[in-house]
Amino acid sequence: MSLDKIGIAKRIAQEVKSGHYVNLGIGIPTLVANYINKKLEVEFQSENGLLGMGPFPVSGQEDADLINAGKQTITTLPGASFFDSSTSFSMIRGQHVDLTILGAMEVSENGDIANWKIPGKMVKGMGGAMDLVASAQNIIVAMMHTNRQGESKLLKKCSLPLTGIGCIKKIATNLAFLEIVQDGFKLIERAPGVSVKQIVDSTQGNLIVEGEIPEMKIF
Amino acid sequence: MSLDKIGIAKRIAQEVKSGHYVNLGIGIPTLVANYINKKLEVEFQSENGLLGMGPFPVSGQEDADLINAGKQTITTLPGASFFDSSTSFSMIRGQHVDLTILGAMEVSENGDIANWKIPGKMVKGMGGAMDLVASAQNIIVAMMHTNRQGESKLLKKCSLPLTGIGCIKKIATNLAFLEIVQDGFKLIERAPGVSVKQIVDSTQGNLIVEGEIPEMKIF
Amino acid sequence: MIDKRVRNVSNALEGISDSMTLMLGGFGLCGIPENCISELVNMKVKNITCISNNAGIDDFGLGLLLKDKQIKKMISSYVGENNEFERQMLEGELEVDLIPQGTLAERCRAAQAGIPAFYTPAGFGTEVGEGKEFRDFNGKMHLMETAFKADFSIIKAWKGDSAGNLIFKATARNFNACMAGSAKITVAEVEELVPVGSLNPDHIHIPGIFIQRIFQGNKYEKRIEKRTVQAK
Amino acid sequence: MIDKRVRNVSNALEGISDSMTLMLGGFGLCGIPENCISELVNMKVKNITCISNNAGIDDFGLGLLLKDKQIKKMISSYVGENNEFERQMLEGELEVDLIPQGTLAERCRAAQAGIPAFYTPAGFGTEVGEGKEFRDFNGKMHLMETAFKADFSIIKAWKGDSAGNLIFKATARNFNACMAGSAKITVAEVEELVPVGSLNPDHIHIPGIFIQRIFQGNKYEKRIEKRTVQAK
Repeated sequence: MSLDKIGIAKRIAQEVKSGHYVNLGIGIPTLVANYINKKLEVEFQSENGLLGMGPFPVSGQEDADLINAGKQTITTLPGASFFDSSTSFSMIRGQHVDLTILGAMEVSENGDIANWKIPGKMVKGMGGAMDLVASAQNIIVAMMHTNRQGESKLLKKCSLPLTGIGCIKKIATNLAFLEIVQDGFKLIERAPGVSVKQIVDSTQGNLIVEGEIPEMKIF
Repeated sequence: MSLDKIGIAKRIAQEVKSGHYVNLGIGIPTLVANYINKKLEVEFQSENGLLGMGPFPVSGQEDADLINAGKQTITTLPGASFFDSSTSFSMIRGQHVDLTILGAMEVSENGDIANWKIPGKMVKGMGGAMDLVASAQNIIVAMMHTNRQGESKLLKKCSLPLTGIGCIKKIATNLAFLEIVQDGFKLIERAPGVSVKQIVDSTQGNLIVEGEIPEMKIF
Repeated sequence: MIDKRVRNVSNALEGISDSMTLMLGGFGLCGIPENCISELVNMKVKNITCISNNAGIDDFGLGLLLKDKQIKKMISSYVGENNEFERQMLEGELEVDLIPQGTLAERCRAAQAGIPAFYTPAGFGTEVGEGKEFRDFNGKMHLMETAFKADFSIIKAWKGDSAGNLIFKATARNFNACMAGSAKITVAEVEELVPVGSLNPDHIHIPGIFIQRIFQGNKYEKRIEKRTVQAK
Repeated sequence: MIDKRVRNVSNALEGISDSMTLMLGGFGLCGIPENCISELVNMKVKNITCISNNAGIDDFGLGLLLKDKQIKKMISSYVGENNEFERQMLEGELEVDLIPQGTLAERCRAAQAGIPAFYTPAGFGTEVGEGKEFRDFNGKMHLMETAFKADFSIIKAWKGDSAGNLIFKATARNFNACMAGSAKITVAEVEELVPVGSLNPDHIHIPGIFIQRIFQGNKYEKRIEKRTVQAK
């Protein structure tokens, strides 16, 4: 058994601390918002120009002028503010955003990340991802441990064009929660029901397994 | 006979064109606002964060939160806007302000200006003057032709610390209106009742006198 | 007050010709200058370089210009919502310069602010940094990025007055504010053009000095790209 | 919502100690953080470096810190209204770094925006440029200027909410907005602290993310430096 996307989102939600301004990328990261402890003081930043992002609107309340960075209609919470794109990236580049959660195609054992381009195939652009990974102090990658072909996405070296170098600190996958340390991927927790061997087999980069590896607690 | 400060301001006012955003320095430049043809579309920028500056308030209407760059209480005109200091200097550095009028202690024949410091004596600071002279396309200096000792302020080379280099295009003094060209100060107009000889005698830098020099028309 | 009003969209875009570089505001379809984009289609200008965060969708926004092959080059951060774009790019019909969104915004702002170049860490060590100057500040590598140069900047605001002062609504501010005054001529289209004096000077997002021409758009479709709602 | 409220000025300035670098907002006496300045006098912190456009007047604003010789160095653009300042500077008791106002504002904004350095033409060819890197862009010489580094930024707004969102009034915005988020800790004092949700998100000048601590000042004198009126 391994985690589904919601499970990954739930595990990442545990990393969010009170007082955090959080930027969520599209895909699994967006789901994280649903599982953060409601008692925490947290605000979501959307890089198209919104701080204090709320849930999706109820039908009939959609506003074309109010979207998130994924172009989805959204709402604001009390205390929200709007601003332009250069101010938004002042928040990001200036390290005012405390936590960045984003998806990845590949992560390497030294913390490089590739998530924006497959040459000759997918060229959608990096959006704000390069700014985020270049500046964020605290980045968590949310992704499947392997790709559709079953190949590891935790590599010695990324094969795809990079988004940023040496910037990733934590990774949550369907199989494990890992931290990137000096020598590679340090296994912190196993997904419920997943064995260390399964994680070892699914990790191409250097995996550090020290002592007993606890199982994640997903509520 | 030579111009007084009001006369200088009146002469400079003739240089203001419709559509101009104008930044006025303290002293004589401030007076220019009073003599601009009311039919022209002109807006005044104050670098502390105001566009659309109006006249001084009537007594009792002063607002401590509404001042100009000279720290004087002022008012706004319809269409005014407030902004922060970095936006204000975006207007100046980005050449959105069309005309800058400022005072000077010295101007040299190649367009250098000194107006911010007398070493060991007066050290008030440059304020916004260095930004203004470095970026403005169109700068008019308003000043007396000579200092209190009767020495020329239109020099071959400035003796005081510079505010900017090669930036001044036009000068209005109590004696004359001049333009700075390739080879020096070109005499354009004489102040009413002032002879060319008087101007020659009061100018240390290279003065170019070509043909008949008309007398200013000051209304 | 300096009156910036022009009669209509055609007067607003007067002077735009083939091979120019245009900046266009908006994020996705949010806050795009709809009326000006339609007019660019009508004008049939060709070979244009567009600086715009996104490239619209197949049948709206900049997608309309792509469809008619009016665009020679796109400078954007994300173009993922447009199939025709991806086709033209992969087949080499379209030049594309993909740059980080924050760098894009700041290069617009730098043009507005008269700052010819600045340093940012975004993209260092990636192909974005190839051929660019880099430099260590405080133990971290940064790329030198330069201000954009464009012939026209075309933006959209919610309300504007005759003096060119602009107010944006919600997240429709985005690149529209960064691009005001970032080109020789900035054209602003607004949903509502109000008389001078009706906007609170403290609420103005972009002072009129950054705007050369302003007009009220005929109509706004304001299409939603991804309508997402929650169960009631 | 992240609550940024602190009980009072003394909590707001907790952690400030001798030899720190402080940024202080305001232009002249307009928009200065009066309550924080009084508290700095009470705290008797010494040897501080102040980044502030002006230095107050002899008996108000930063003049109060100068009088008590709490300031080691001033980084300002214009200090002409303060006789004690001029005396201390000319007699070498005070270090002074005078820099162009636009450069001052942009170096604050650069710190806020994570831009370590930028280029500006201001000051090239003058003593401001001495010892600084310069470079030609588009045929014009520019100086490289770096972002400020400060321990605390202390600013004043008109209204603020518990989340740290700020709204300024008229020309009291000035450097206060540029300095928000330009130091490790930004303290905002406001004339009126309102509940979260009472400010229109489109009217907020500085989003709360740039502010770490906020409080409502006890009283505001708001002294006018040059009362100038016209004949009725």
